[in-house]
Amino acid sequence: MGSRSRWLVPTALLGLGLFACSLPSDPVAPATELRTEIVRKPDGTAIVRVTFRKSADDGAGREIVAKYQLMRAHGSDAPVPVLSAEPEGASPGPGRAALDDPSAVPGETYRYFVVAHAEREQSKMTGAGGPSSTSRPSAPIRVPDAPAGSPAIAAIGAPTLLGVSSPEASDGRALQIKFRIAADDDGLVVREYRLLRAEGDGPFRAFRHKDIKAGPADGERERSETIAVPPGVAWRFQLFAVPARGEPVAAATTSAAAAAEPSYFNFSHLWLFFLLALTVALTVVFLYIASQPGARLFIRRIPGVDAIEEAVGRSTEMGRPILYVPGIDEIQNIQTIASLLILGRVSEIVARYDTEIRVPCCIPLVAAVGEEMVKQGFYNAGRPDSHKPQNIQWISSEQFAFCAGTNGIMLREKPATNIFLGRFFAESLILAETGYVNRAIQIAGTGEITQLPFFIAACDYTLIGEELFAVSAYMTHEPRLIGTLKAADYVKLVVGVVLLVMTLLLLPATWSRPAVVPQDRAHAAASDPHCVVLGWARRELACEPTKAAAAERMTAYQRDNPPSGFEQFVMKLVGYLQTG
Amino acid sequence: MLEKLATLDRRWLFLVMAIAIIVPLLVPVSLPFEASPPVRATYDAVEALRPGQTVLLSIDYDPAARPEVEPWARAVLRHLLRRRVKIVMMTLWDKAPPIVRSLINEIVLGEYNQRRGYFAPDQPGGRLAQDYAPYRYGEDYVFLGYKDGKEIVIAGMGQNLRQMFPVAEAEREGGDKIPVARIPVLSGISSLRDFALILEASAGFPGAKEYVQQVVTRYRLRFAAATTAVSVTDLSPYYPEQMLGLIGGMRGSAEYEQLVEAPGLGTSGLNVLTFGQIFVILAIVLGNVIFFLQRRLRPRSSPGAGGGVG
Amino acid sequence: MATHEIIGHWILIFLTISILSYLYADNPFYKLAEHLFVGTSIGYVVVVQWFDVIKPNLYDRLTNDALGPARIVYLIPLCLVLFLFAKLVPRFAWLSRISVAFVIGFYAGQNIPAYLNSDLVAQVASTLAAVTRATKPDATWHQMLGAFVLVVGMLSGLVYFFFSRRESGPLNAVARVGVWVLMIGFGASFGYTVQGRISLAIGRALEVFGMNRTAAQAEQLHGKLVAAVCVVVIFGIVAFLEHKRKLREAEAERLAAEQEKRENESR
Amino acid sequence: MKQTLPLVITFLIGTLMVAEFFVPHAGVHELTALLQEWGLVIAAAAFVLGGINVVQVNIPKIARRERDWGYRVVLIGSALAMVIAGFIPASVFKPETGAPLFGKEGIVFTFLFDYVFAPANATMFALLAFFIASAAFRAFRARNLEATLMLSAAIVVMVGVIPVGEWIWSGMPAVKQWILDYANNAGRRAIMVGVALGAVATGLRIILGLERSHLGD
Repeated sequence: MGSRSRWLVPTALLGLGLFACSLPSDPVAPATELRTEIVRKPDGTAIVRVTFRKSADDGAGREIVAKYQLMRAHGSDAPVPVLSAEPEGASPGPGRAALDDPSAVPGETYRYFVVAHAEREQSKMTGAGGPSSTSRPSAPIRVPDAPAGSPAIAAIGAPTLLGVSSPEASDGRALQIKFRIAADDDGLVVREYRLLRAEGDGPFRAFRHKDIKAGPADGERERSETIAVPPGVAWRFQLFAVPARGEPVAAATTSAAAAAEPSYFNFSHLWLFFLLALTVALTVVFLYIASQPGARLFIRRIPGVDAIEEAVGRSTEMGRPILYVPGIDEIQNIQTIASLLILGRVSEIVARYDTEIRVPCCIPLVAAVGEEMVKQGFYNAGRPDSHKPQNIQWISSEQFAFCAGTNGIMLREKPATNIFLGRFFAESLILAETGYVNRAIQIAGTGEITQLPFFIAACDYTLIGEELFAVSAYMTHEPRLIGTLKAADYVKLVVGVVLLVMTLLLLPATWSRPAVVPQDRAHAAASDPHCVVLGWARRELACEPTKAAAAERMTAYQRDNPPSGFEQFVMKLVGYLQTG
Repeated sequence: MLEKLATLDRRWLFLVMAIAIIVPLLVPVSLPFEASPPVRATYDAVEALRPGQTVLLSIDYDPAARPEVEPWARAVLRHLLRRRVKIVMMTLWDKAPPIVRSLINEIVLGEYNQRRGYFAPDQPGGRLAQDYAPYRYGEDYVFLGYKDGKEIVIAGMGQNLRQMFPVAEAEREGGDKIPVARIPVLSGISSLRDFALILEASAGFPGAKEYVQQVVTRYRLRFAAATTAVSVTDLSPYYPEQMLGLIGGMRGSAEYEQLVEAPGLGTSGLNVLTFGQIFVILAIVLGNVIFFLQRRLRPRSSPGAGGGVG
Repeated sequence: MATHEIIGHWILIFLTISILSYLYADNPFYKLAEHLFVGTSIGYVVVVQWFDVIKPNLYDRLTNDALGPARIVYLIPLCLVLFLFAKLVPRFAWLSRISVAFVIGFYAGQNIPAYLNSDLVAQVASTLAAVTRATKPDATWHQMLGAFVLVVGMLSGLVYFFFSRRESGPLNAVARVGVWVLMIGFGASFGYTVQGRISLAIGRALEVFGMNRTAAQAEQLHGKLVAAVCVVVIFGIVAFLEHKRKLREAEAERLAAEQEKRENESR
Repeated sequence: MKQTLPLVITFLIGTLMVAEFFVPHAGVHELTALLQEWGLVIAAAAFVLGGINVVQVNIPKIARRERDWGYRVVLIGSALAMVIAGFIPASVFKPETGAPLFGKEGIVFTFLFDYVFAPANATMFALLAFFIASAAFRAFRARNLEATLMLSAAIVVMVGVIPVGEWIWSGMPAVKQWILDYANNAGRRAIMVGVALGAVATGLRIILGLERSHLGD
């Protein structure tokens, strides 16, 4: 048997390696047969329409074209396209397509290119957007002069490319581009910013990236954008400001080459990491204490659990089976896992009393694992022969079909004890009511808060939330398992103390402040499209229903009463914890 | 007499309940009501969408939960069409695809594209989008289909939508599935982060809670959901910090219907609901009256189930 | 409407009333509906699981030539599946533990940070957010009271769950407050649930009566008539059966009492 | 070996999954995504075991003509009908126009789903409307302070939800909302924090191999 495990791991690694290597890397075939024409709009302005035959790979083969992008080069002799004329378009699939360039400047001459951006279905190991390919240029076309009296097209200023680096907590497939927006960019003159990228020292090419909107963000003119790039290559970038109409303006300098570096730790989860480390550390401490000879760790009584053995005894006396329902959720839910662990303990008791346990399950995998647990429980009790595998039954994985089937078992076999532990949903009341009418002793436990009132209403004992997770350890009285309970207990203590201290420190601010006119801010906050991404303070300001007045009032107030350092810290922390 | 009442056969309660539901349904009455802030917030968020933005509408309920969330699903779909946004639909519930298909058939293809019902332009309340053009499959809307995997799919979509949904349902039932890479609606959408708004009609697990836990908090998504009334208390901790709107049950659906001025099953159901609910309140009151009378007569008896917390 | 749709609708009404008859008592109609329901649900999930999970995620990948040698990686889940099936063969039953270990380990690990993040850290942060909101100058008195209740309630609730507390002692009094808060929460939850549950019954009534369809369709379906007939027939038969059962039970009881009496006399 | 290997696998995979949360590196995500798919496949394959289980439980009872055996025939029969209708390819009987007879989207399968499964499912769910009335009548009695608090909160919320509530007192919905937002959330969050810690403790017990009954102790 040892040999099996020896080749299991290498095979897995080999498989993964082969998987990664077998991915295609060729770009798609380019678009062909570009033709240009001038289209007059009703208002007299002219736009250039480019028609082309789509990539040969589009709609065939392993490569799939996700997008076509129209690019134009100024003048009739520029060898490479300078910039996209319009955002990407054209629905993928074979055949011909057309793309319009509405921003062409009257009187200028252009040549057009069509870039086909690939997107692979099976790509798992590469970044967003497959390699793209650029078509041969169209013949030069001159845009007709504007009708007399048209307003002149104003030139816009250039943006500044500040630097390129891997963003924080990067998965190794993204680069963050820092730039300063054009001096006259008010969000209207400039339509958007676009990037070209170059692989190493190669030429700059178009690539697919998300739209970089114009205008200051959060009032800041220095901005950053995170762009997905394929890993393992150093990229250089060139930034353009694209005006609403007219020629794009490039930043004075291109960026230095930078490769996307993956991060190995997400620092925005640092607090969580500390909390987890604290839990693990406390667990280790308590495991050590538990391992000391004669260690006795106290935990309070949980009456619902004490009742289980009693109820099993009663069932035995009445000669009726025990019903154990491990919830209806999949095995991936921790409540189900906790319930299955309890099932093992309960079946041990059942085996000792030599009575019968019925376990209807909603999920086949839960039934499979549950059967193992029961088998093991009977084995531990020294009665492996009394175990009847058919008593662990898969009913149906449909919630109410399962409920109907379990109801049937309750109605016709009349178990004297019903134990419902795990994750339950709406069926909880149907099960508990049927059990109540049957006069069974009922013990329920779940972390599902919405179902707890029904269990409380119809069951004799109800385990609330965390108590469910304590059952398995509680039933064994094994110091090591109790130790993990203790560890969680002390984390709870820490959490409670933190909450209390923070609240107390925030309180003085409340008393010292006068009340201003109340507003229905919950509603206002939620209705503003920007609210979710802003910090709390901005949100409160930006979202007042009577924006101007309220904002003014608050600004004045905050100017006069700046928040204390501690308040600022709490606000920062809260915002951070909520989003991290 | 009191003894008899205390151990009243519960079937009498069932009978009265049935009457409380069926009679108002057959003899309609209507009561005025106002939209609550979380519902209005959702409405406002949809109202704030610009034409051409892409919205994810996840339909996660089964036939059993239809009466509660479907009125909202219909109302919001109409609202989205009116806003002329691109709609990506999907589901995490294996029994939902027929529901989604019928929503598409009735509202997108039937009403909007045919300019009927709510969208009839010649009717006084007709609410066609300003830049009207029929919605086309793949270009203006798409139904990705059902994906098994529950919250794992949600987490996965947060990172890469296309990996989770490599193919989408075809326009016609039984047709070949379409690779998502070839669907124009999804251009520029690689993960949940790229949607202007994520809306969900959620009837339980996996649903709104999993969205919040797996992705909304993590990526700061704009998310609103309609849920069954049961889940409202479960989700209200997330409003308004994590969820920008929350529509609770038939009542919430009715409020939304009122906001978009398309009264439907939610509104008519709400009136019936009132009677059923009053009956439940009366049942509690009656139970307590009996309990106190009984206690006065025999101070130490304790009837009914012992609802001990253990 | 097609004929099969109309007949289907009548079957729907019959099944609906059959299941509702359970409210009166367990009876053959309910049993029939229950078993039909469980049976179709099993058939349904088996078909769905095959077409939606196993076929695309395993079968299609193993047989897809385009994937090339990368397919080898999918032999691992195949092995895990076979291991799981090994439980049917007692000699190799232990192999299934490998699959179980894989699944349990995977989800146990995944749950740890997920729960800590969204159910612990985010909830504490939301509470603190409510407190900061209450300290703002424009906070209303109900927001301040709310923040107070929130913090006190949450802390005392945590104390209730504190397993290291002794049965008697000051912490117990705090825990008692915690229980009150939990109970208010449960009450609110119940109150909200009522609405949802009644909506479901309304939904059934709407469907049975054909009220969620167009007027023309509803006319063809005769929902109200068929429902009335079903109610009368099913509940009539069920009431009759119940009556007979009660008579039988009374008879059995009488016989038992007589027997007991006779035994007592003979003793 | 039979005991250690599963323990080692649990530990390695569990630790990897915890690490996945903290490590943004794309490689880790890809690996876990792959493992995730395998988990799904295992769970789906278990349906075969489930099917075997259904047969194992029901067929002997039918063979022995146990009580209610006829209903078990109905159960097996309807399950088989659904499976057979679903698995026969749609191309077997396909009319010129309209939907095919067989297959997952075929007439037979959708008929059984729409007119047997769906209504039964919804009606089972709707039973709750009735049970909730009896539960309210029986269990919501002001036996002690805890029960009184529960029933008062329930009544306030119920009245706040219906239009009549607004009609009685316009502040009713606001009171309802306050209870939901604060009083309800306080208890709920306490439970959530507890559940989170319980989940973490259980998870750690499993990963560290302290709890190993599922692996055969």
